[in-house]
Amino acid sequence: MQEMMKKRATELLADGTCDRVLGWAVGDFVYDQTPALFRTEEELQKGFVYNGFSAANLSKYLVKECRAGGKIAVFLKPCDTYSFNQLMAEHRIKREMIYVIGIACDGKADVEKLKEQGIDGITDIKESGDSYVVSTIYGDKTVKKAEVLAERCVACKSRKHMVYDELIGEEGEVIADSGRFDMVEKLEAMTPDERYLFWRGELSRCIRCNACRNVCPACTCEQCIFDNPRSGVSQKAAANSFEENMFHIIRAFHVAGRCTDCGECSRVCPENIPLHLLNRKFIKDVNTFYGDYQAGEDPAAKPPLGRYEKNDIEPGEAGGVKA
Amino acid sequence: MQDVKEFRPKIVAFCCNWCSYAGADLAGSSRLAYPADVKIIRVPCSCRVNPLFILRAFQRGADGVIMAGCHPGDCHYTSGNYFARRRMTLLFSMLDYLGIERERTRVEWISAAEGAKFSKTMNEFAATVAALGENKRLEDLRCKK
Amino acid sequence: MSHDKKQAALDEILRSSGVDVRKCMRCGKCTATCPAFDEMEYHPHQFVYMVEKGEIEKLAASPSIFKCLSCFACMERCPRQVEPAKLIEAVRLSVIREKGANHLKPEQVPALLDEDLPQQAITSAFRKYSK
Amino acid sequence: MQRIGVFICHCGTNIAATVDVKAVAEALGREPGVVFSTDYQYMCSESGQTLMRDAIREHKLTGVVVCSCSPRMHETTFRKAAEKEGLNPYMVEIANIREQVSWIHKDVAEATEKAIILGRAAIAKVHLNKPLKAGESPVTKRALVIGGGIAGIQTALDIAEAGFEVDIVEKEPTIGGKMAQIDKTFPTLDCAACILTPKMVDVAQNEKIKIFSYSEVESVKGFVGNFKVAIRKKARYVDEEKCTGCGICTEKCPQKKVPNEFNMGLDTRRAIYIPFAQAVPKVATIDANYCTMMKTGKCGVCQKLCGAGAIDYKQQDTIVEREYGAIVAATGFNPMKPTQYNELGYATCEDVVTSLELERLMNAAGPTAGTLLRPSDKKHPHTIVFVQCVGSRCDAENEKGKPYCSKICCMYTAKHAMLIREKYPDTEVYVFYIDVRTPGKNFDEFYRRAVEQYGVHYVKGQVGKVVEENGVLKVQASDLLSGEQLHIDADLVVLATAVEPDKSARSIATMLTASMDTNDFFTEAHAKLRPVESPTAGIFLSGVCQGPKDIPETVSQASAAAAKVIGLLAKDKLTCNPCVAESDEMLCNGCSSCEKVCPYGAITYTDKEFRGPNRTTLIRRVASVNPAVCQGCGACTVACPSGAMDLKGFSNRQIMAEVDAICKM
Amino acid sequence: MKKLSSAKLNEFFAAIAASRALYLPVDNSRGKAEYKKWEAGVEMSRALNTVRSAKDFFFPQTENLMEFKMEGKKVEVVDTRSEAEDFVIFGVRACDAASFKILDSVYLTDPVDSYYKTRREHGVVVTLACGKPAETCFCGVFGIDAANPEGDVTAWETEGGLMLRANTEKGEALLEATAALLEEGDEAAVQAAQAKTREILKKLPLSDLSTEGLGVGKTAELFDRPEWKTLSEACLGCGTCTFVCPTCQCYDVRDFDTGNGIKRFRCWDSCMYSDFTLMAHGNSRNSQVERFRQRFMHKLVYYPDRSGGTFGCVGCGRCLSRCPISMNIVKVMKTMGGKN
Repeated sequence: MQEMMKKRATELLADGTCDRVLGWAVGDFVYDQTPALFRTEEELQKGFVYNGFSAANLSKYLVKECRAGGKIAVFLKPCDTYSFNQLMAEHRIKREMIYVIGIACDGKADVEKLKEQGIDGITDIKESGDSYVVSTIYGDKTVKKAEVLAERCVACKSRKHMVYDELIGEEGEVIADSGRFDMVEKLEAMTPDERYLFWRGELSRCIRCNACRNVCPACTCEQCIFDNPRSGVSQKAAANSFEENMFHIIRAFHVAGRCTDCGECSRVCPENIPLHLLNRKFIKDVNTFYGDYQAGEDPAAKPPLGRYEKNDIEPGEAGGVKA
Repeated sequence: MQDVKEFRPKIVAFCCNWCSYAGADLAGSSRLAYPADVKIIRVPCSCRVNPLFILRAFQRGADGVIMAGCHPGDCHYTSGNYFARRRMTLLFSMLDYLGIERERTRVEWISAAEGAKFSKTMNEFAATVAALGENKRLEDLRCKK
Repeated sequence: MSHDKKQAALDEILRSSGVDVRKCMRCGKCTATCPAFDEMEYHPHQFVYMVEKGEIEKLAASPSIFKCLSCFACMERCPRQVEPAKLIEAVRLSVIREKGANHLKPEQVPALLDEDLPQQAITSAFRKYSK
Repeated sequence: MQRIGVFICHCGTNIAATVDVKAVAEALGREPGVVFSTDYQYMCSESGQTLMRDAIREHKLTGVVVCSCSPRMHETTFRKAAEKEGLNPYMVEIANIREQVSWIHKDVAEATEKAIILGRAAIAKVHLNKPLKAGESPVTKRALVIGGGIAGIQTALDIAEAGFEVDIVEKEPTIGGKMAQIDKTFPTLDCAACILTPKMVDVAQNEKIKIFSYSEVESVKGFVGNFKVAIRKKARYVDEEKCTGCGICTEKCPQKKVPNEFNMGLDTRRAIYIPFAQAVPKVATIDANYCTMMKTGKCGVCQKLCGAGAIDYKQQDTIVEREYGAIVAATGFNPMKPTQYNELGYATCEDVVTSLELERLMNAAGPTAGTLLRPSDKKHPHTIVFVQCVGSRCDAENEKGKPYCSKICCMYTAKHAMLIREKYPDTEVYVFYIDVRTPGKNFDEFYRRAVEQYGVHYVKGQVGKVVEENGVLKVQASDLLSGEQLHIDADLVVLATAVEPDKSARSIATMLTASMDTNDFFTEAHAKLRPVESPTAGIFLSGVCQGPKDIPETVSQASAAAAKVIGLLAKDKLTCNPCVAESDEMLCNGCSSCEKVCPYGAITYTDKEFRGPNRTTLIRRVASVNPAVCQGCGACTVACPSGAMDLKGFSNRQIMAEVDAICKM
Repeated sequence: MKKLSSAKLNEFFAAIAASRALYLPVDNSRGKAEYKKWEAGVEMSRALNTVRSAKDFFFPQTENLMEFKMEGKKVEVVDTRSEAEDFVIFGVRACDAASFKILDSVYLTDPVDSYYKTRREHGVVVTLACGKPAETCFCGVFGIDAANPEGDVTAWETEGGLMLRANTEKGEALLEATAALLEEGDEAAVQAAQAKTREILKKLPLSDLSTEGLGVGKTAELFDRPEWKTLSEACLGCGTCTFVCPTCQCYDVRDFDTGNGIKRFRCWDSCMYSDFTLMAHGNSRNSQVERFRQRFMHKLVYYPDRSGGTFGCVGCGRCLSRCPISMNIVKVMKTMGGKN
């Protein structure tokens, strides 16, 4: 796969389809890959990597890249193509400047899950069938890929690309029974007090580093209201529980109907707060109240908060656990 | 026996200018009382109510927030309350999801002719919020004296 | 019949038919269109009105319910989606579900057949008798 | 820091009896920024206003808070008073301590405390108020009327009468619309043509009115006072300027077999035609679908015959761009074609006709020259059955019909029945009805005459089945009052079919960003108080496009719409509500969220160049709000995630300041 | 050298907690270690290190500085400082312990930060030598010995139990106070443990990381290097690296309007933020390249310039594992330093 991608990237650079390729660059321990632009074949040969740890959703970088001009080729996993479409729908990127190479994905590994298995001192990771062989300073270990699959990939909603100019690997299907709302349902089934304690436990760890916001492909505001002193609600630190709640409620609300459920927020949270559960709640609510809708599926679709039905559910009827 | 001070909730009511604020005026001119704990903020339309305002009210010490607008279909701006309805549906659902008492928030459609409904709604809501007690789950201690 | 029983019978008919009798605007198109009009004591629009008034007992006692051919013309043509045929079917079922309350026994049917009887009527006749 | 003056009104005892006004004045006087605070018996009185104006002058006030009755009562009064003293009117805020305090609370301490809090909230808001100036936009002093039926004609004439230019765009070759097809009008039974055609001539002769016949609206841009409309003039292959309307071509054209739409297809016309004798403009039109010359290139009879040399087979559609200050939708209606009702036999029996077809069969200019003959064998019908409510008043779930009452059918059926009985007394006429609805001046009297004087048989019930047997229409129907099923042998069956908005209305509404209901009738700005205006500023409604109505109602509404248009065009400039949305381009993402919730289409996007970091420039898509179109609802402000969109006069900061003041511990 | 048998660990904690607050790493609901106040039943985490560093104890993320109370037009200034309480932090690793010296050099030199100083004076730091360092560890590069951490008391985990050595007066007082639970310890056990750790340290993938080409006097050489652009290209501009970093020390002072007055507080700031050191004229670092460069130049050049060569990084590796896009100081050092 990696080699095929490298080859195509090299060709696209050579035939002038693009002047740079957005992909992932090797790090020190296989899992620590950095999104990077490759401008020459040499750079590709030296640094390009794609494997089970190439997790970052590259679509958001296109906002910046479109402003830089030229033509960009980008590798997008199925879930990333939803984000791409959403950015298109919101006029944040220019389709004609971008060459999308869809790449098949069977889920990414979460290095934290590796570590939870007691694996430390990692020096190398190799794929071997359905397993990873992990070299550590304490010896080699083999783990099943399925055991270290990132949470977001366990509940993957789609292996089908919503958009691409060309595809590498086999196209998958939209997964209707992904089970991605299971945890939301579990929370809904709790009593309000239990839910309150759950979320306090999670959100109280927030250090307001903004990683969730800054990685989010839906959060592309020129300036976030929380950074804008003139908004009257700017915050630099979650000074107390209210501000923790405020930031995350408003962020979820601002991406409601726009979140593509790519899971980056939870992936990058240094405190491992399951932030995607907030966004998924809204996705689930929208599905329940206003009919199935997944942002990024169809860039021409009208977003749920930008339309209405005369007989929409009333807030009083919907506020509870069950409609 | 010690005299325990009765809990009086703070309630913010966002009322649209065309229907509900007029409904409140009618309640007033009809002398239909509701608790003084309810304080009204006039907005042009229910669709002007930003979730930020609602959270802000809780932060600053409100114990309940109610939004009142024209009945669906009667919006002065034709569609504002429809959008407001979706927004509040989602916001309230999220508050509930975070374990914040859902009874602290409410939306009611009150026309300019429904002074009685305005008064009844505010009486009911004030009673509900009073029964819930002080807002603790969305409080900001810095704003308390 | 006591008030409660009357109400229960009505509720049962409304539930099993799924018909909203209040939608009727009394245009009479169902009756105008009914091919079995001449055979009937009560006619489709009266069915609707009687059910609305809760006169299930009176309806159930009428032979009219077995005169309906179940041709569904009234349902097809009703501008208000009231579907009188469903009401008739519901009342009929409520009658024949009573043990031994069949209007006819299956063996009596052949004797009643005649050449002019439309095929549809024969088929629907069998729908009216319990298994 | 503002210099704020606070004025507490006693409202006689209305406020002062329950609120300790002195205590309120004193407490609010201590608030930051308040430099003057007083109470007065009647603030709205001349002397109360003088008190306020004196204080503004003496204390150099920059903001005013009046604690009094509802702002809906006297906000304008106090703002005007402040303006007279040179203070921007939008620097005045009202705290409603009458309707919201004194009138609903009994306890003085409690009421006083609440009054103070509401006063504080108003002060907090005034601190953030900015002087607002109503914007102005010029008004193009010309109106467009879409549709040339009686509604459009009346609207155009009234506007022209007031001295403004009007254009009428009519998609057919002539104006006149449905009324031109009607024989007589109820309840007076005067001839429709006799009252309509003079108006059509007026239109043609009026120098202020320009008719674009055989034309359609292609696109609409702009906003109230400043619309830019592209009109497509369809090629009629006849030069309008040259054609004299002599009609020789329409008599000599060899293609005779074209269904005549003016006569509802009951007879035929030529491929080149003038719809009817009194057509305006009286200009021939070639129907390219039937013209032999156009289809085969061989013929050219009309060209040879035309003395004026008006025939031009090569004519193309042309687009005309025109500017308007106001647009009136008068797109009208069509009677529904009842082909979906198999049981009524319209599709299968020639002698089952719609009411409008009957109009043509009774019209002197119609296919039978005014003698009522049934279509199949051209014989006099002796038994006629009328069926009411065909396709009207259906359940919302019913796919065949419309949920509304078409309103005019009861009356025109009574008219038909009466006219037939008058002219052909040997005819039996049955009318099957569900209800007879006659609310209108002299309407019920008219209907009663049909029954009492003319002996029309009104039967409460519906027709279930119409079958043709040997030239006889076998009608099976219910008579609900007698409980009988009737079997009538009829010669003619007339269906009073539902009216439905013209098919073109939907696309026109989209172009106008005017809203429509589920039945494709235009929505009015307010069902009671603004019935002839669309919620979209500058768009007005005339006639059946807004809902079913008869001729007198249509004409009234047409004149009302004209009055609204005249009111708009009479202004040189439009003052806009200054409390409109405003986009901060530095914060705008150009994501279009705001545009999607704007009911007025007031938001547009442009690519603009901005300074980027380190001397770079970048082009960003940003929203801008047209203040002339924005009505200030604020929907966009909440849709905007970046907070770029804010509402003047009700800004995020202002509302939050009020929240803060109210909730303050 | 004192020894605490494993069995008595909880008694030891209880003894400390009896007189003051004791904080130690505890696993949270996600299985990650964070400092929590000890109370009966709380188990110490086995994790190598906490997600957030121990700097929070002396330099918390938010801290009230003063208050302005307003009543009508009257304003009153209130000093909100209260006497800090004594506390002990247990289980601090060598890297974090080294970070305190860096923070001290900023906050305890003139002008002394009284808020920081008070907390520092009231805290006792018990460090714990590392037994199983991770691949992201590189403290050794900066001369920090994970097998022999600094602190008021140093502890080693050995088979027999915990070996404890007081390094300061505060440390001695702590061991004094808990003397009843302690016995004399054996240097040899400590040395064995240290040897084992050092053996692992040598094998770590980043053990050969070098500071060559970095440090004192390199500003001119490094400032305009083109690699800054490529290195920072993927940076999201979030504050994760700064907030988990034990040596990042920047803060912003903000006012919070409570409705009745103003609470003036300070909170961590991040040089990665676009509004960092925002001034009236705008921002001094307009693009992410400049902000990114600032962070690493500060750690690797500017700070050493001002502190006699000490680097502003302690090699804890938190930014390596936490950066959303896996860009970090090691990648910067490898690109900018070394052979270049």
